Amino acid sequence: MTIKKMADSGLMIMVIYLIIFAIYAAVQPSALSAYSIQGLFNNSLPLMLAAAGATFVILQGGFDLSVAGTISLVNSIVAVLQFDGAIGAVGILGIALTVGILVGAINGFVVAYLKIQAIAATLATMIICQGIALLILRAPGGYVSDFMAYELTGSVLEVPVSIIVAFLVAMLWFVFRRTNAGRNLLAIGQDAKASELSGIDVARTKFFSFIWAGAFYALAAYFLAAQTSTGSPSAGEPFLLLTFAAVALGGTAFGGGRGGVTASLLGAATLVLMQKFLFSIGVSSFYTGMVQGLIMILAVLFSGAVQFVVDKRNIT
Amino acid sequence: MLAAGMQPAEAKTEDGKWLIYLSLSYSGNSWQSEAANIVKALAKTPPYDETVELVEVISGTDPQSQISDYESMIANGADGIVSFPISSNALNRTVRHGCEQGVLFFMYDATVTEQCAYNVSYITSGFGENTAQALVNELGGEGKIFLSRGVPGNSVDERHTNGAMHIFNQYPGIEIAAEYYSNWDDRTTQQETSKALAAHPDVDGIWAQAGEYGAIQALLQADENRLVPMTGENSNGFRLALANEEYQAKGLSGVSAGSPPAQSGLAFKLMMEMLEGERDELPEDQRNIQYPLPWVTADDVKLCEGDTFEDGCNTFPGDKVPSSFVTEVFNPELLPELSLASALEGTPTPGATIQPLPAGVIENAPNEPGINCRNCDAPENLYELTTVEPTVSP
Amino acid sequence: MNPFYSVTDKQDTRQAQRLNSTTIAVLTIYGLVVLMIFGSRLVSPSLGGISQLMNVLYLSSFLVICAFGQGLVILVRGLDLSVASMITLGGVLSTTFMQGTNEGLYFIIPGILLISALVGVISGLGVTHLSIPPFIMTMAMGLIVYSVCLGFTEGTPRGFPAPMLNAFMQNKVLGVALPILLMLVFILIFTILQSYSAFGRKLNAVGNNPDAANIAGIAVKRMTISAYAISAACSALAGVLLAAYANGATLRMGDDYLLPSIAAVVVGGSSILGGRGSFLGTVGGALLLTTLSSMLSALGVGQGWKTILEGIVILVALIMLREQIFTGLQSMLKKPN
Amino acid sequence: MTERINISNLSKRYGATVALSGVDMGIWPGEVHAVLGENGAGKSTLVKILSGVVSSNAGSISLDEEIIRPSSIIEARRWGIATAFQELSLIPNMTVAENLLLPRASSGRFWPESKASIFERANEVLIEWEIDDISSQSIVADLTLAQRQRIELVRALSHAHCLLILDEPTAALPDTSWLFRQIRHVTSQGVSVLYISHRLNEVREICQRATILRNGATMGTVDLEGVDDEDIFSMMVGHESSHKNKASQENATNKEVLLETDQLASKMLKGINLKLHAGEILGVAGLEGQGQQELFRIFGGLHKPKSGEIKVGNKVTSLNSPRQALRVNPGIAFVPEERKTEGIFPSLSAAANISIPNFATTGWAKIVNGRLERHLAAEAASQVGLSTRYLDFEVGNLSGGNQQKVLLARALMTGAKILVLFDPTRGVDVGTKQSIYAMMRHFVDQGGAIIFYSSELSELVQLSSRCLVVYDGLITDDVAANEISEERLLASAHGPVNARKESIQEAV
Repeated sequence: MTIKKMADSGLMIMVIYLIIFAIYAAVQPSALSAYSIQGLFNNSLPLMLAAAGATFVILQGGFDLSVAGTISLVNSIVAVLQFDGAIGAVGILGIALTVGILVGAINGFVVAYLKIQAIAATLATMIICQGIALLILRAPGGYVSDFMAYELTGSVLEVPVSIIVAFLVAMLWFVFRRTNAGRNLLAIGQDAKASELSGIDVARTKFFSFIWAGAFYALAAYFLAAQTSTGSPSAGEPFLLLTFAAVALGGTAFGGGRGGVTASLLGAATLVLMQKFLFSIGVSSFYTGMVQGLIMILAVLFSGAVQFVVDKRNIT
Repeated sequence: MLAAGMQPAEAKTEDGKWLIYLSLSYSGNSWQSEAANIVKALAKTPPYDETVELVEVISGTDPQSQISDYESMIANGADGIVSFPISSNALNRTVRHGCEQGVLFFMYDATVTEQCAYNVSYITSGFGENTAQALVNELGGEGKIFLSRGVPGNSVDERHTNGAMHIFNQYPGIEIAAEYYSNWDDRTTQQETSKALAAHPDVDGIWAQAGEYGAIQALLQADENRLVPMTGENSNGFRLALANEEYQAKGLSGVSAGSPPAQSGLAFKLMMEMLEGERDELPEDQRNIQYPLPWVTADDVKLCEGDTFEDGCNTFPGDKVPSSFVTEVFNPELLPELSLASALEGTPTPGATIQPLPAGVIENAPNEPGINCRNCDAPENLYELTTVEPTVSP
Repeated sequence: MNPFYSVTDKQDTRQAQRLNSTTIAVLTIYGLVVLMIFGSRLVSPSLGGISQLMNVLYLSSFLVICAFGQGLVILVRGLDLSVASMITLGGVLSTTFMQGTNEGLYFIIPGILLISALVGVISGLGVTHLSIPPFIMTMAMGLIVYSVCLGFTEGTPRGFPAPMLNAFMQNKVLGVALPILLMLVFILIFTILQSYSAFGRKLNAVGNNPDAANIAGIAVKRMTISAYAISAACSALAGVLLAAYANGATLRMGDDYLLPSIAAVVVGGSSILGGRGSFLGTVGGALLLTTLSSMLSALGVGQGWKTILEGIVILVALIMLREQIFTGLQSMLKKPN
Repeated sequence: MTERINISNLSKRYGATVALSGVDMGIWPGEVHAVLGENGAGKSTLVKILSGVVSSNAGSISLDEEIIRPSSIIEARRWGIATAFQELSLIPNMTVAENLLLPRASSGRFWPESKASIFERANEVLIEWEIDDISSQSIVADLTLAQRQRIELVRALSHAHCLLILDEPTAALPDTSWLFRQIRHVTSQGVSVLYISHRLNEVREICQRATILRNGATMGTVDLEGVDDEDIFSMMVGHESSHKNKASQENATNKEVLLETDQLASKMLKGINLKLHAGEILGVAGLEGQGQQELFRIFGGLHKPKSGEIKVGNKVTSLNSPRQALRVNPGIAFVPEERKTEGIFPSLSAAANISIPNFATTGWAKIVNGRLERHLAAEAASQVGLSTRYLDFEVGNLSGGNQQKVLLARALMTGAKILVLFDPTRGVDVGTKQSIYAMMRHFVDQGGAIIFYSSELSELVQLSSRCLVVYDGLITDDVAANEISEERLLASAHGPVNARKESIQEAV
């Protein structure tokens, strides 16, 4: 079972990440400077958080396209709120999370209680959120306080804030996975019917998975605003496909039941690192898309091969 | 700390060349590739072919991606970065970091609000208000018009439209019948204009940003005998149409103005002169450099015989370039090194060598908050007409 | 003969549905389209007529073509995220090969469709033989194809579509634009293909229950691959037409069609999980989305509100199309008996 | 004594589909009460309503004279009602402990409970219900089907303080002694048990009374002591069931051999030699998991043998896919046991389902000719006794029995000469069974050949013209028609006589 455990706990993608990072650092020694590491993680954090959120939904067997809309919406809202200082940043965080959770609740209600296919329903909510974002912020810009722009992208005791946030999310998942809510989430991803007959409130669990997702998208949008010190009504668009690529890279199974948030965090980080890595070894930017596409296919094949080996062992 | 002074960039790559990066938002439309090709051609023109190593990087539409690419370029020891920035704010921190490392940043067309970067742009030159006034003049101050805008949620589109609305709002006779986003693209412009025409076949004029040639096609598709006055940007198709007597008879008149790809060439040459020490760097509050607004009316359209803008010509025959080709790739005064092949293929003109820029080339651009500066005030005469005079009073 | 016939005619305890929910969905969608077109007379007197209809038909023809492929892939339990890139590929290839002349047009277009169908075959192989989730496989293929287009053109698609194609996009016969006629023929042929041919039946069976289809002797993998191949070819065809329409290709020309192609399919009453759907429904979905967008443009609604309303229409359509609503409707219809 | 559970006039509609139309019954405390009925009679719906999975449209349930309306499994458990479901409701990739304790595997209020503590609590449950061969730490997917069934039962037992509902609890259990011991244990404490099973002998052993359902309504409650099986059957189907004597069949072994295997081996098979003759119904008997499933799937083209030969119509053939199996001459049509997952196309019409293998197409474009299709489908349907009025209905909406008829009609439609049927009457009602039997006999009379496996020995006895017994991947007995009896098959199915004791120990 060790291979399976490695795949599930994200150890596999961790190893991949470290290998790529090692090569990258060998080619580009300045990659190891504190500034570079901080910059790399600042750059990775929004995608990591978005992928973490999407994982909650994918684990229960669902799908959430609203990631692009929610990030655009929250990013725009953050940029029109003019609160300064640490307290202001906390206040904005509160509002951002509220909006994210609200969008998640709508998705969750429509999918879990109105029983509408997740892809279709979240496609609609994504479009609606993009529209609202355009109403709130007509063009990129807005205001992001210096506290958010500098402190949230800086370091605390020499440790970049972005690494701390990612670590906290990983810890949260570590605990959540062991709670009843976490077990039930994984259970319905494996077999929704059996879960229902086991007494799990399937609709409620699905509903909350979307709420978690919404909250994490909001967090992603919040840190995106901090990193770019600006807001944009189309900020979420690049996240749409990248988020799912990151989740896939982390080894979480589409269809649910297998994988985890930590793996997705690392998958997202790997995706961002990949861009740096390809740049450093001199791959023309024309072909980075091709490399990314191939890597996604290979990652899924690899994770599938691991599952195959595990299944084989279970049978014999 | 942030205000740390800049040391002059001296480091060249190991083989003695300047390492210059060309960073694009996304490639794929005529404008972007022409602008990139101009830089590529200049970098291959002697003596730069011996002294410059140019690397092209495409960052897509995601500011985060461009941030990451800038960081990589800085880490790789870039001497200068010529770039079309994706966001006017998001790149600031990275740009500042690069400046501190001694990297020269030259933005063309789009701008950043970080003061240490040079912005070479026409944006502040009043495209919106001047074309709007020209359209009002054509319409005699009255009529139903369409606004064919750019990309939703884009600050350049917002600046242009604000300028135009500043004028239109002064004329109660002007009614904006429809306003739609055309993504600065011929095809989308054509589709969106078609939709608007279905509701308002009696439109009197169109104010368009890039993609304007699509609007003409939509008009012809709806009614092949009726065109209306319109203003648009610099596509070759539009200029040919403006000068086309048959189209004029159907009602087409107007002005071609807007974003010139040649901005990238000026940015690159300025940067190289500063790197080579031929030109002093400017203080941080004077780094917004205005590129003059091209302005071509039907009467001004003049076909080029050769492959450059010679004798004041400004349009190419239809069999030489596609209709979506953006003219204004040349500037005989500032960029005499270029030919049509430079813009289309990125190849240098045989026999050409880099000519120094005239001394007085730098025209400072006015401050515009959110466009080229932060925490600054816009001048009171922000939307003052610079190119055209009102011929009708409100 | 069979001595047990008498035993078999036992009344089934469940009553079956006679009215197919897909049929109701399709009728509802078309009803809405008609209502909207005529309702738009209230917005502007010049709307709501034949010219408005023609305009909507013309503009939706591109979407209809790529949504057909998307619908087939969704029917076999997949999802095609490479639509945008395949449109670009079609556009780029057509301008590159044609170079503004009519020469060789008759083998260039089939050639382009063949090349893109091969790309679709690769996606299909990944999905069927390597068991890669369709979502990932087609997204990756999309990235790769786009990247190849970018590298191949070095960022600048060159050349023009053939003048004959340009003329095709502009000319009219009896007041009907040729692309509309093409679309009608396309709809006719492919409705028959999807709903009334042996091939379509097999695709339906595969989408319904792949294991059962395998046991019933259907070549499941081959069927699935052909759905991806057709989808890729459809997208490429849309790309060729778009390039002719806009007189040139750009690398992002497909971006506006990916999500609408999915939206058209689901609004048209197909299940996103596969196994249920009709092309006529998808056509209705495409018409509805185009009509709505054109009406909102005419109304002068701002981009923000326009986007919101489009999203709401999709959401409402989805809620309306739920199975429960149909069973409710059916039991209402049954009551009189 | 008052009734523990009283159900009165319970009704349930799914849209236009009526599943229950007035069920009345009562269960005494400590009683084991059977519910009998054909498939589609409403037993599953009754179970679902009682366990809170779905809610009723009308009628009432009272528990100790208090009206209850459970709206979820958890709520039902709060009333002391727990269910062991027929389709096991265990999560495959979780531990036994987690499955037993779901949905509240962790008892910690503010912090998740440690794994060790969870295993500890689960172990107590396992010990309480006399399970000592399954660790609470093992993953459910690694367990055998019988072990999983017991876990499912333990979970229900541990939650049932008032009413225990068992839906086909012995389907995967090798013997009933453990279960019946636990049932007697809980009933001795006053818990009532609602027991659903197709196996009448079990029902007679453990139950006191039975309520018979037909078409979603109660036909009556009987004391099992006082009625014989015939009476129960007739209440279930509404008329005297036709119990035909075994048709005397001429010996077919001298006819042409259509299918032959030589030392066929695979993961579970260890060298199978068999011959299937035209005009023959070849029965296959065996305990669960002796390799018969693999054998049938090899014939269907779904499984590849490791070694050995298959001859179809005297030619050595490899059956790589169902497609190929259908195409060899004479063709082989396989009907699997899993109707829902491997058989039907739920949203296609019955006619389309039947005609899938052989479209009634016209023209080069292969356009389906609707009238021709319906005609051909009707012909096939009549052979399996499927009423033609169902042909236009979506198959997903038909009852299990009719779905099975559709599948058999499809097999006929393929034109294959060899039918490979794996448990063709599993879970279908008596009437459908008779139609299927008739179809099978008719098919071989026309010169076809059938090889079929059944889990019901009586069926094998009744139908087979020859019967093979499979044990541990080998054919251990070949019984001629006149020698087939349930006793003989049962004995052989437990292996060669000297291995018999061992095998029973293994099975437990």
